[in-house]
Amino acid sequence: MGKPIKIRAKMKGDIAEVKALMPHEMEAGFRRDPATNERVPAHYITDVVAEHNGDVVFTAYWGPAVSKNPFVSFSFLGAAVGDTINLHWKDNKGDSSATEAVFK
Amino acid sequence: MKIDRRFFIRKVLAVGVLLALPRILFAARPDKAFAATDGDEAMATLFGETPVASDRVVLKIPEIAENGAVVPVTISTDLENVESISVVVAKNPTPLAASFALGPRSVANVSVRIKMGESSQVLAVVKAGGKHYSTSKDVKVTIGGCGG
Amino acid sequence: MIKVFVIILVATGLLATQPVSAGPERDLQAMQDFYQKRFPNVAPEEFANGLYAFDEGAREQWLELEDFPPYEIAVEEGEGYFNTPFANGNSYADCFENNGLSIKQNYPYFDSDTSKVVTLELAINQCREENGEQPLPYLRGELTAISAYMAYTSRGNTINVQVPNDNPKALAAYEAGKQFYYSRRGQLNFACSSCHVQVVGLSLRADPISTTVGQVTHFPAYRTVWGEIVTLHRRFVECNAQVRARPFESQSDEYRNLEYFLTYMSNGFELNGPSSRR
Amino acid sequence: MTKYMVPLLLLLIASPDLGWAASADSSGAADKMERGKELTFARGKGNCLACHYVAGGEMAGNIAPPLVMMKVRYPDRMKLRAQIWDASTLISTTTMPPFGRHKILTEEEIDLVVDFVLTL
Repeated sequence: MGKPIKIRAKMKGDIAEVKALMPHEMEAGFRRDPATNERVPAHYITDVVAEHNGDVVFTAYWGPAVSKNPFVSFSFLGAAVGDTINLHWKDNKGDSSATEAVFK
Repeated sequence: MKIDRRFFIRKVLAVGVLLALPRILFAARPDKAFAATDGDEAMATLFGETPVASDRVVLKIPEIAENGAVVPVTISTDLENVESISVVVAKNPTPLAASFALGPRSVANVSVRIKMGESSQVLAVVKAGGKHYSTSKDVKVTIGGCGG
Repeated sequence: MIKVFVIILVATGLLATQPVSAGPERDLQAMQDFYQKRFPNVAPEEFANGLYAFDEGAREQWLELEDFPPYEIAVEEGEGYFNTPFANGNSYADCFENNGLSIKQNYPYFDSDTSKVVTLELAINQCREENGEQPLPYLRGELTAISAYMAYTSRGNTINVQVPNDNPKALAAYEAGKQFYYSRRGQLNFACSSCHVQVVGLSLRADPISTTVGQVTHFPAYRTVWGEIVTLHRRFVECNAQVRARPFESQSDEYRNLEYFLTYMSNGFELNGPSSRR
Repeated sequence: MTKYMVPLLLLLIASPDLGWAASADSSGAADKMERGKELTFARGKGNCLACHYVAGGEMAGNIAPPLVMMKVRYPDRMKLRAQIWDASTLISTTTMPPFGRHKILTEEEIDLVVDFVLTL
């Protein structure tokens, strides 16, 4: 299981704004371990999905060029204060993490 | 401006709950485009056409990236019926950095932080109404001063 | 883009080249006056934001990061460690004033009993040892996270480091730290002051150089080049290595004295750590 | 040999075609110039871009004077060499590393850098 996602969900007028920070190495696979000189295998989040009221409102597909501890923010319409947003990610090694937040 | 303590409100709005992943959620990631080692190839694979330059795609990215490991990018557009937003870093080993699939309820405004191996052209590509539109910027990545 | 070349006359005078022995208070005044003169358009409290006080492009990127800063991860982990009791049932809170919260502005301090400078990181490990726990490694990980959490609870407090008048050993420690700051070292022959005083605000390649005042306010800091949160002493190690000098050990007397001097030079500034830096 | 270096370089810049031809019979002068350039730019060696603007280098620092018109500024090659070897002999407060005195560059490397810098 991946580390828990940090998430903020806020209504700005009728726009629902979500910001998330996901603790993850996002290892690109090009680096060598200085101690062993072995190539450090790629390990990065490939998919992020956000769900609101059973609707997928946002999907991110990522490559290894997204920064360590990735940050993403996105917005959508049709949510209200008190609604829940679910956020999930999975990575190229099959790890995953999920969290939910309530719009304020 | 001073760094305000409000920058992060403690114990923010999140309730860190781990959920079971519904199977249906993850749609098909464009793996082939992510594997492409050439910017044009990545775009051809992902878009099937060369995007048309458009000033309606707004790419906010620093002119000089303070550190190539973390370059903040924001892409927005006032185009209608936006289906996806993608970020391509021409000189990265695998140029396609991120692609965001939006839905009918989406507001076309996405931020992410990316890595840049070296100074490069960065393209924001928006798919709207079945067509591809792009804006590009040249971003310099700083080189540290000390010889170490 | 070719940067406009700025001619630096050797007008920085004594401050730039050798420390004047005038006592901590006058040193502080001279140092703050120097930077205010050098950067007349920068509001004094802005120096606590390092190079972001005067580099607009870098500042914008920094603010983007601060919108949801990566160091939040370490602060949260640190809070968890801080609140986990030791095997004997005691906890970090028992070792410190005010239960360890909102106290970083008083560190480092000069301990009259041992005649040494005590940094917050050192005090954290002392607390562990007093409670029968192994000390933690200084350069990264758990200790840095605890320190980050403690710094976070101290945000907005005014740095108030004391060099007691009645203790010549404290003054000696301060002077030793100052001497370190102005001493050239390493194959490249740089003193800390060579860059941070003499050519402050100019750019080493594309990196603008920060001011001495406000240099410590934001530690521990999340450095994007390392992708992790680091202590002030880890930064000292890196600086020394970069000028090709042999770095001292983290929490060595040399670095403790340097931290003493450097933190005194930020007296009156608000703590704003942890923060993110390039 | 040094005195031919500047015209040769000007020739190289002015006409790449002629440059190729010239390098063939200049017994490694072009190679040496190339090495001097590498040493000037290399982060672990001269790293001159850290502080000086140098034509052909990206994102130079602005701490020290730009390296331009060097032949005019230093008609005496030995003065430039001495400056690189240990700049503190002229100005004691200089922040310029003493490349010779601290053996950051070897004597031979300093000569190569001097020859290249004089073409700037």
